[in-house]
Amino acid sequence: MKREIGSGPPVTALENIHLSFGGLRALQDVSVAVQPRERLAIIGPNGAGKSSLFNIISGIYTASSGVVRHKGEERPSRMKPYEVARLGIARTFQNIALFPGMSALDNIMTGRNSLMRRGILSEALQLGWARRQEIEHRRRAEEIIDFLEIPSVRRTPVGELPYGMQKRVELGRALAAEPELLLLDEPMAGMNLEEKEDMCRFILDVNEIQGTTLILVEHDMGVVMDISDRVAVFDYGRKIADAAPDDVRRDQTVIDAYLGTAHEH
Amino acid sequence: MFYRETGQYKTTYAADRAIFPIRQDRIGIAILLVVAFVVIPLFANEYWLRSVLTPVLVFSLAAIGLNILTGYTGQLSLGTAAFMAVGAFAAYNLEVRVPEVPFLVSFVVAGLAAAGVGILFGLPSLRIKGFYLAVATLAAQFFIEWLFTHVGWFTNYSTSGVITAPPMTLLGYSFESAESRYLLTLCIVAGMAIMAKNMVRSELGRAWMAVRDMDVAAEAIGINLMATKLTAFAVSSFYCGVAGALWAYVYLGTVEPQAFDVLRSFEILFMVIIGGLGSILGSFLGAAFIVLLPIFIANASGLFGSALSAETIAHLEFVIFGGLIILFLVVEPLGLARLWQIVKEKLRLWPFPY
Amino acid sequence: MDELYFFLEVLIGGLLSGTLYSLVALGFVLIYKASGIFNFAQGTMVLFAALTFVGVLELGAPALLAAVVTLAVMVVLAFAVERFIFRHMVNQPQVILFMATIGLAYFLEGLGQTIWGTEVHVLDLGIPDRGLWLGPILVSQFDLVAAAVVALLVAGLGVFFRTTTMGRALRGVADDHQAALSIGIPLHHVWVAVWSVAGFVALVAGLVWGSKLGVQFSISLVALKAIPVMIIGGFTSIPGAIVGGLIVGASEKLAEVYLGPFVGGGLENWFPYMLAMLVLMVRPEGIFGEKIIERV
Amino acid sequence: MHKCLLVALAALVLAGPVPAVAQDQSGDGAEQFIPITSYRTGPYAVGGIPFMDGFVDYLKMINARDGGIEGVRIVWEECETAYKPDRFVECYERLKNRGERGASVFNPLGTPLTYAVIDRLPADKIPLITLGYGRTDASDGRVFPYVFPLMVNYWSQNTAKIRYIASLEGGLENLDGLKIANVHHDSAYGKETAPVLAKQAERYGFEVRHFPVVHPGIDQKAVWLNVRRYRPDYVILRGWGVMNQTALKEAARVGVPADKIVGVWWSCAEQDTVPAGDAAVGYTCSTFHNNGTDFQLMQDIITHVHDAGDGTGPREAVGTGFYNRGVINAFVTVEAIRTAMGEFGARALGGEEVRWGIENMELTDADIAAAGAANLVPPISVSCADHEGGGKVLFVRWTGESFETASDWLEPDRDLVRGMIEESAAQYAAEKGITPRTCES
Repeated sequence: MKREIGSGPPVTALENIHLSFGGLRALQDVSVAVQPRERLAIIGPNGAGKSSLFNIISGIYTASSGVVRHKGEERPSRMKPYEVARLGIARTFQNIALFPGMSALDNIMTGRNSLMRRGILSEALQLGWARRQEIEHRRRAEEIIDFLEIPSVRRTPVGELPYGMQKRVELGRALAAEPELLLLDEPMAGMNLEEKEDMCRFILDVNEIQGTTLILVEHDMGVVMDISDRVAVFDYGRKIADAAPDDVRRDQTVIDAYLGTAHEH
Repeated sequence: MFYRETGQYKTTYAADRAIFPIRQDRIGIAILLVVAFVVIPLFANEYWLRSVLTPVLVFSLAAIGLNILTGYTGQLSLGTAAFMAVGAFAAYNLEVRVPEVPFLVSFVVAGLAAAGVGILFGLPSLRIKGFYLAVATLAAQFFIEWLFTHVGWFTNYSTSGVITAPPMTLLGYSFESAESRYLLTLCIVAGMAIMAKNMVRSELGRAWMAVRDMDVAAEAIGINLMATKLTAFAVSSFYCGVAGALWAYVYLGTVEPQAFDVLRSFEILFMVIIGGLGSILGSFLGAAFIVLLPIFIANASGLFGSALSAETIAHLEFVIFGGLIILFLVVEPLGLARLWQIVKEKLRLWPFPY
Repeated sequence: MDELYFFLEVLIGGLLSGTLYSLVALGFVLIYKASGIFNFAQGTMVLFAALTFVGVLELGAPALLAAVVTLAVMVVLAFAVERFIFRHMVNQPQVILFMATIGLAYFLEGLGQTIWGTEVHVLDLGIPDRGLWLGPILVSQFDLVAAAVVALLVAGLGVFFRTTTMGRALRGVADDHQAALSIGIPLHHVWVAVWSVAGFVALVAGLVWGSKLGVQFSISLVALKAIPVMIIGGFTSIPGAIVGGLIVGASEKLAEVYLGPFVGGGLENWFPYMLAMLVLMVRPEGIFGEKIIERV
Repeated sequence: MHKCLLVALAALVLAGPVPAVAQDQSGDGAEQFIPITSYRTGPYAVGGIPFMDGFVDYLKMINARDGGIEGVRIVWEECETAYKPDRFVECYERLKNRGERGASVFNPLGTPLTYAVIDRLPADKIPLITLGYGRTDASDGRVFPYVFPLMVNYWSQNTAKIRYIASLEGGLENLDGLKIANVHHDSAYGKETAPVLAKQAERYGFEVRHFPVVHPGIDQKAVWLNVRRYRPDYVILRGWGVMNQTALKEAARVGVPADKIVGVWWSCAEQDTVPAGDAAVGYTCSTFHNNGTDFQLMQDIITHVHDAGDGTGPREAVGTGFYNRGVINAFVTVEAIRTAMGEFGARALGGEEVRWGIENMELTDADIAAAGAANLVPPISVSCADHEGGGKVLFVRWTGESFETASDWLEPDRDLVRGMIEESAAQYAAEKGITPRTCES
């Protein structure tokens, strides 16, 4: 299947973002944008500001200055994370942030909460729409479970699942929201080769079949170079490069700052 | 052997979503309901109905309320009794001022009033977390107790400072006998328990649990923290409010504000923890445990009779009660509901140990 | 002018009462700091220590011996608590440990009164208990002495934490469990130690409150006063417990005296909680609590 | 481990209720059952224990000395309430069908406990004696046929207190212009006398201000600073539990003299004054009975019970405030049953019969003297409409060693109190939909 990267306004665009905590500057004058259906990778050493960038996009942090645009429209500066999520932006976390007391199925169903109606009395009585809604969304959740090949752990509390499985469930929870833009924070971290291959396959399928735009932070250079359309490189809170994988590989600043040095990632 | 789900396949999501998907559970629940609705009223004596089963049911309802807030949403509350008080006083005031209102309606109003107050004292939860949140609910606890003691309007300026529930009549039937009161309570509590079970296994419950387990992640996947927490406070307080109204109307008849003091709040918290946080069944088990245990200990110590003075027996009851709670937590920290699950697992394999 | 003196009298009286609340709050803070347990039984431990002390005293022992015996009992209690309860509950969530301390509270309440009875024991440690005029201001001598005891206790704890091996170990655990383990301190010992210290603090609190109220069940209720103290001061800070006590004491007295007449009085119970709530709206970790940093 | 826990739980569940269903039904009418509900644990056990010891010792004495009431032996069963209404309801329901004829009469011993069962009494046909506590308006026997706040209710007591203060001031006319501080427990119980104080203030021209003390009252500095600023001529102390001694100490600290403080009977025992030490000397409080052991009845208890080695509590407690109150409570209960036996015969009686006995109880000074209780209690005369029985109030002063008599038996302002009682009872009747019975026979 041939995938076409969109050319209109970017799904999300950050313009001249600054972010500081107390005296510490986490991001300085960062601009980055991602086009529909594009696969953007963000790399850089630890502390370069990659996760901060994600947190700005998902509304967990508020930028000290700068503008975030969603499909060309400027987002209100203090948009809450749940409002961002309802724009169609879903994410995973660097250290898995599943709901450990809930089953894999419930975690994934929770991912669909933003698409569901709420009515206390109807849900309490399980009549009419509330009942139909649960069943409809359950069907979608089961599709995701099948897609991620995790039906056997459906009922298991995720706290009891092995690490690789948890990563998958977390991806499932993000996919459940049917996002336009998916932020993946180190989706391959701590996985063995086989698990990484599976994860790559899932990510590419999502992108190609559903046309979901991707931004991923990843340390595994092989994976990054293989699957991304474009790579943005960060160092000390600044973007030092933003180009196609092959160009980045040859970029002298990047080599000096990151690739060339003794980073073991 | 008897408790085995093999061979039971669910072919639709609707069947899988049934409240008790396993056949043995359904049979068990059916038996339990028959016992609760038919056998007990027929055979239990007044002592059991009036002074044991009715309060256990009322406490169960309050415990469900607290469990929604603390067990499912992870917001610690030490003000449960205050929300019960709001319910009791709201129902009383409505009945006294508008006597035409059927008492069942005033129970609903009791719940709604408590829910409103619950939302008010839930507001700090948007900023305060964990044990620190206890301060907001303790503020509610002491403030509401003070309010009902000091503002005469709430007690209809009764000189004794207490409220007295008007008689309960519905379509000409007067709920006087122990059986009718027990059945009334049972219907309300069972109905609300099923509603609670429905809530916690649908969209609402998943939002609550997500907030409990990891609020940052919950918000990032589109859950409105404020709305979800306040909904939990409202629903929880609604349950407590109805429980308070039942306490005043069905169980005691006359209550003073001090009947809903902080020790009552602690008592309900104990029930929830002993029964199992995040379990509707556990709320019932916990309430039964906390109400019945002292009675059983007192009775059992009666068997050893006159060797000990009444005073010593009374104090030993505390030693045994405390010791049992500790033993319990050491052996099964997840509560009675978890213990029940383990029993079920065992039954599933029995008689083969592996 | 009289109004000003009266105000000062209320304020000073409130601050002194506050130190008495701090005394109880200290025990909570010590245990919470070292083990993350909110010890519901702290109030009962105060009662238990005071009952034991008076009981031994009434058997004819001199006060010092009674204190030593009581302290020994509290250490044994600390051992028992660690050995029979918390050793079996490692890695349990906080709320479960909290519940276990509730069980402990019932147990100790029953045990103490089974052994020592329920009657009010008068405890006279020779602390003068009359008003003392400092110029135009009336101050309670008893409260002054009690405040001095609190000051001594806090100083003593400070020395203990800074100079002794166990004290440093306790601080280590409080700061970082992993770090403490890595320098080879058995966690069991640390827990026994901290419960023993909390037992000692309970004894001091029991003596002070016991000579104020008589030794009887009701002194376990002072724990209710200690909770807002701890919340305002932060669960993990000893200076916080002191400052929290001062704030609660002063604010509740001022509120009762100056706001009480307008609303029918009796607002001492809830005012500290409302105040604590306002404090927390501004600083969710308490005045001295450690800043909670959330990472995702 | 789990197995142990399950077995323990199962054993408890199975063993626990056994005594609750096993009932003694011998049925020969030879034993009069009296249920006893006590609180020997919790914050008020300090008073509850000596009270109950006195109660039980009196019953033991009647059995030992007289072989029971009119020859019918008394049997009883004690149930621990811990001063909690729900535990009391459980005790009430557990004990109400015990004995040959069911529970004869309950003494709940606690105002909140009283409220918890008032609704159930007419259906169960069991009377309640609330001696010096409970619902004041229950004195109106037309609305509350089964409740008996015998001797003196809170309002009568409080009016007598004002009369006592007047006697110190040299007459009722001198009350005009006095300032009285009402320091009370901040609860329904504590606030109950506010209306009657207001009425009296109006009638006699004194001024009253209320100072609530929050439960449990272990620190009352602010309250007493307020009291001092008010500069009252007298202080009424309406306390309960640990609050009393703290109040006395705090009063001494801020310079309110103890002899200007007049307490209610729940602030009137050695447990309240001894811990306060010197601060309590000169403190006066009201009672409806005398203290000490200089009464034939008390001597009989010592001879027949304590000397026989059957004392429930320590011998030193005999004659103290709570102990004597327990004895008086038992005395009144027994006399009511005796009255009923005069009507229904000397056999075990049920609740309705005992209710008749209480309602028709008439103890003159001569009757009381014959019972060995001369000057221990005032005469009582209960009627259908008046469930209080027209008691009088005695004031006693703490000397540092014991309570000494400080007044005669004083009459309350009955006219004033009765009107308020009828008004309050009528409100209760309206809310509950009760039609008061008529009392003309």
